Amino acid sequence: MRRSVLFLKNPGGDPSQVVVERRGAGCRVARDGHRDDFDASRLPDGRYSLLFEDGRQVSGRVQERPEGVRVFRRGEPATVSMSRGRPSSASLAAGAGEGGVEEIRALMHGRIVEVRFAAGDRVEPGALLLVLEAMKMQNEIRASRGGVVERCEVEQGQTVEGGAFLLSIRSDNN
Amino acid sequence: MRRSVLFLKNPGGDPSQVVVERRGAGCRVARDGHRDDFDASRLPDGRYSLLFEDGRQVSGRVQERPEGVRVFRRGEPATVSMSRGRPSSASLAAGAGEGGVEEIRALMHGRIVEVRFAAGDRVEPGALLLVLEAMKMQNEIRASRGGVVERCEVEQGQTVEGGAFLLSIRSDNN
Amino acid sequence: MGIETVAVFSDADRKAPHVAAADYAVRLGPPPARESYLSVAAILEAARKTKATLIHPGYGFLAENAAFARACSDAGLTFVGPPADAIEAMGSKTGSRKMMEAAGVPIVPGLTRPASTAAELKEFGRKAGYPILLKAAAGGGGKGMRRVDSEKEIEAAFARASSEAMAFFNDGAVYAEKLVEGPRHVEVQVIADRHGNRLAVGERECSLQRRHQKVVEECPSPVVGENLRKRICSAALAASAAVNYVSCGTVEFLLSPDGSFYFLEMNTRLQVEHPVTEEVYGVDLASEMIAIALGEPLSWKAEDLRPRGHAIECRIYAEDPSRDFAPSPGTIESLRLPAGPGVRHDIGVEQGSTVPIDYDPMLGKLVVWGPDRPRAIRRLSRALSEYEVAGVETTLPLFRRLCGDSDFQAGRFDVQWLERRLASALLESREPSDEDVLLAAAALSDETAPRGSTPAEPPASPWRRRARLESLRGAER
Amino acid sequence: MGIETVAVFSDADRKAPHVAAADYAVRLGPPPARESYLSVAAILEAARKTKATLIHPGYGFLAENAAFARACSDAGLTFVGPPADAIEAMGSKTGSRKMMEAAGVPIVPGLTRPASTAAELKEFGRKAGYPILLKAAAGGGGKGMRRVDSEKEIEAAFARASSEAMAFFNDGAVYAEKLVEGPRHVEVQVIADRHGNRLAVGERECSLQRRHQKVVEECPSPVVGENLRKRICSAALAASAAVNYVSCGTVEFLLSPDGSFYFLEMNTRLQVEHPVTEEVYGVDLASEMIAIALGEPLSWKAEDLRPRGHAIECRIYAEDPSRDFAPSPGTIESLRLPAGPGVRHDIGVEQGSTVPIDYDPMLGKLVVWGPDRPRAIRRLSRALSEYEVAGVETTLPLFRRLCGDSDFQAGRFDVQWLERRLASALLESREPSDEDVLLAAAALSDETAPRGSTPAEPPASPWRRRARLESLRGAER
Repeated sequence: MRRSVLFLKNPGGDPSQVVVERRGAGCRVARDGHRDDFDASRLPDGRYSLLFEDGRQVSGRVQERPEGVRVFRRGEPATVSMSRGRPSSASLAAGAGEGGVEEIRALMHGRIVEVRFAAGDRVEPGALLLVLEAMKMQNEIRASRGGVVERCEVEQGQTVEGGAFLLSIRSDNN
Repeated sequence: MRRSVLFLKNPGGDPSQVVVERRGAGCRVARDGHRDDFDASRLPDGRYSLLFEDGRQVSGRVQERPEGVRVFRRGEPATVSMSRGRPSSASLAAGAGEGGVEEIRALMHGRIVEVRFAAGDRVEPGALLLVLEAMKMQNEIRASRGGVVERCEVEQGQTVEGGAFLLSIRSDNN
Repeated sequence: MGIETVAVFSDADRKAPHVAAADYAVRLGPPPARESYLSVAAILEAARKTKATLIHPGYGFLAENAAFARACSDAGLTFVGPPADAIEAMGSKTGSRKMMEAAGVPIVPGLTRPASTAAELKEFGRKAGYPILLKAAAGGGGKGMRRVDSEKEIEAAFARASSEAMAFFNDGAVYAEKLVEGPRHVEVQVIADRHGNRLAVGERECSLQRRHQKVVEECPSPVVGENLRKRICSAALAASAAVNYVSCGTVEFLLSPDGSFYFLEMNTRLQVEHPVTEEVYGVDLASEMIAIALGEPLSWKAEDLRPRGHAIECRIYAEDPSRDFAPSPGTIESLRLPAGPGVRHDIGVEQGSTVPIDYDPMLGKLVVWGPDRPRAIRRLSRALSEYEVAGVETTLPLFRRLCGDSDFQAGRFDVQWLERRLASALLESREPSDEDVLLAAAALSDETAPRGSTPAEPPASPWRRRARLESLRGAER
Repeated sequence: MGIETVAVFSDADRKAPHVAAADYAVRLGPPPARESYLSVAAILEAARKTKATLIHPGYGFLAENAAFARACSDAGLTFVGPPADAIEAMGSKTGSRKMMEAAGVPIVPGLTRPASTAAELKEFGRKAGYPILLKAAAGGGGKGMRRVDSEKEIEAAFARASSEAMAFFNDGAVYAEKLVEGPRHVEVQVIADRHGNRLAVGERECSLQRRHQKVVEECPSPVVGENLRKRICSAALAASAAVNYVSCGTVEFLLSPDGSFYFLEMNTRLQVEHPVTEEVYGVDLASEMIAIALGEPLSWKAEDLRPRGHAIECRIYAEDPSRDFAPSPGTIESLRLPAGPGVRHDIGVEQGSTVPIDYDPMLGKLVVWGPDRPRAIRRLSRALSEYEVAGVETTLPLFRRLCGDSDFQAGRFDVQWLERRLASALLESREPSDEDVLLAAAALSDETAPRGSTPAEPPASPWRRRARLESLRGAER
């Protein structure tokens, strides 16, 4: 299983978290206290088809854009204010240290199952940096801002303690 | 300008060389003593459009397949027996040394402008290995067979003498 | 029509276009049709789950299954098709022949009940004259059919036809009929509602067949004039009335070169080739069929049905015509469809689609319309020159050759013509020209292009491939 | 038609579909139309180089330019269009009005020659009654038009209309006419050959306009009955006969709510909206136009022209309806076209195409046909729900809203109706629903997918980008 956390911007409030747990095509989305379970399949043409337990089927194309996530259903676009990283307007970017350097630390004891970047690599905002497996869950750790990886002190397969330093990113424009 | 050498299989004879010189969209193809000049543009859908000096226009899709190059014109496929490397049936693979190891050497004095692989990398047959610039021409050097890069003794920007060892490939199935 | 739709699918089709286009979708089972699309129980359960009220059986699978039609009614569902009794009556070759004879519809001289011994067949052969044709009584689609040219072939032919019939239909009964030489396959579209209205919507020419499967269909037939059209349409109406047929259906006839025609069978469903009739008559048969099922009267009167121009349909299969039509499963790497006036597509795949090996390899249908047959053929030829499918082999080259064939252009063919032409040089594949070599040279020397073919998506990384496999396993839970 | 084709192109269009579809292609010049598509010398040189014999001017640019038609004849080329004299006669608003009046074609009461002073306009206003409309005598496409509601506005309006006319057409002449209130735009398709045969192929309803540009066109008009059709078609034939018109052409009329109609202008070319006529009448106007140019007689007689059903065309532009139709250039990242019965596409882009900023941002046309207007609208609605363009904004949402609009459904509109509707809430964009949030969540959490949007090709590597720039420079040599 793999868990991702997404953020949904609320007009005039803190962004709400959208937690997605995936097991293959199986998808569980939790937000604002309610939960949806469905099968999500990526179609050959790049659209997604969601199939709910009552048989309801919804298909559409999803595009990430600077202004938000564009969702086309029956050809018609709508914009969902969703982002992979916590929206910067909330200025709560977890782990942000001084001097425009973001330090990423392990949230709990676990095993690093994937490392996507090395020191010197550029990362885009929202990029998947690491996957930390803990209690049989794969937790994605993403960049909240774009920048360059300054240090990376873990490698795949390594076990880390909660709070351990994993990597740091020097942000752009700082 | 960039020059590539392709090979056209002849039934019951040595393959003939097809030399392509490109300068942007400008294309000169020489083979069997005659020469064609045209503008070759890649279309948004992946097809190619050739435009000859007399205004003739030919468009088609090209796919590399194990059995040869498939060319679709007006939707109808035909197979051209063309390959990037000298066909192995000719068993003349330039620079093939003993023990299934292919040694690639510089054909003339020049400067290495691009190195695509490092020792340990896998290469596919026909893969572009290096680009050697000599007399203002970029010469592509390709693998004639698939295998693993054993040694690579040049780097980008380096000047080499004619005959200098560049890299070696240990072939598959030997 | 403002109706919400429920798609059913097997595991092979979770990502198929019909699923993504539906408001509801229900998994039936694993890919084999027996465990999914032929499972009456699974389909009725899907209807129950989604509170469906209408069931449309499509073209294949259970479309001509009387038991399924009955099971639908029993479950309180409206079956979009004819009454189960009509399906049943037309489902038996010998039974339907008897009914047609009684209704005055001409039939090919033949046995009125299945033969159980070779001796009965010999007697028939002597009376009707050779050649004769042996057929599985429960059959269809050409399976279990066998030509017999003289009495000395009877014994062996009967044994083989009977065992084939047993293998395909679990019923070894065989009957025999006179073989009409050089015939065409001409069929009449019929629509009938629950209020006693019954119309014939002209004929279709379906003589271009390979292994008894239609390949190209036209409307109208190039050899049917006003007078013959009237006669054959009345025969079709009589045939459908004899079984109290309601819904869309097709009465198939064998048309002899002398202008006489004989009832072959009635297809109790909407057929693959219905678009050519729609184009020429301006009717929407699929909607009409649903309206009829909902109890509405026909939306057309006989005098409003005025044919215009000529339509041709090509069935595009993922088969390699240069290798005896071997199936060519794979991924559609690129798909370019022609557009413009008089060009219509009914297509079930798109770029990136996988053509599965489990079902019928038909990719889609190309239908063209023109003011007359020569102009329809010209338009077809133009459309085919713009139709490009890469990734799998298709039957498109066959249609391109046909457009240039003088017999086809003149409408001179019978049901065996295509097979005879295929045995000759019709399908030699295109020789590469100088221009092909230059295109290949331009593409292979183009370092700005992605390598090799142009797939719909960038090739999967090993990591992605693993995740994809995982997600496939997930779908199989 | 078996004719080899030569495409001409500007540097912006080397990779455009019309080039790749042609047998020959010749570069005209750099992107600005003045240096390419409007350069008569470059076009004639292209014809000379490729030994072309026919020149088809298309819809825009030089299609209605008498000097170009004349230059073609002088160069020994056959111009696929009307005689230069007919283009010229219809090119002048005031000149054509005089000719129409003489031919008995009803015209809107107005000045028969341009006004040179405001006083002349005041006199006309007093006679005909307000509101009146000021128009550039040399104009078209709504440029330089100005409504005047009372005499006190005349001075200022005349000054502005005259200076606009000068700016757009290099000719400050202005004429005035009575403003018909609540009118529809109805036009008649005319075809005429060199042998004196002349036919009217029914009317088109083109009242749905924005800024005097047609947005949706229909055939037939929902308000034109048999009797009115006869009258307006005879007027159109008289109009075309008055200028000895040969080729395809369109006579535009203003139709008043009281059933009276007035000649507006004649378009001396094939129009963008010609497919709706083709669908309903079963004619191929583009081929007919070429046959006429080749000296052939019309392939139709009046009694063979029988309209059937109803067709609607939507012009799909790369414009953002939610931002006052601002142009939306960019790359077509994905394109899904609806298929099936009665759906036709005339489209000039494909997935991966770049929508340039240099020319008209029309991506293509969607044309649907149905047995009657309500069913055509239902089909249009279905087709629009399957039509997906990602990468640029389009006018598709406008058409989707229209299908659900009760005035549109009832055919209740005039030429100003769409502008009035646009000023209200017609174009509020779709609010994201729960389902959109779940689709977004599913896509953003899918690690098996390529990141972000799905472009037609994998994103270019810096190395490839360099080579591509190089190749672009190459094309500019």
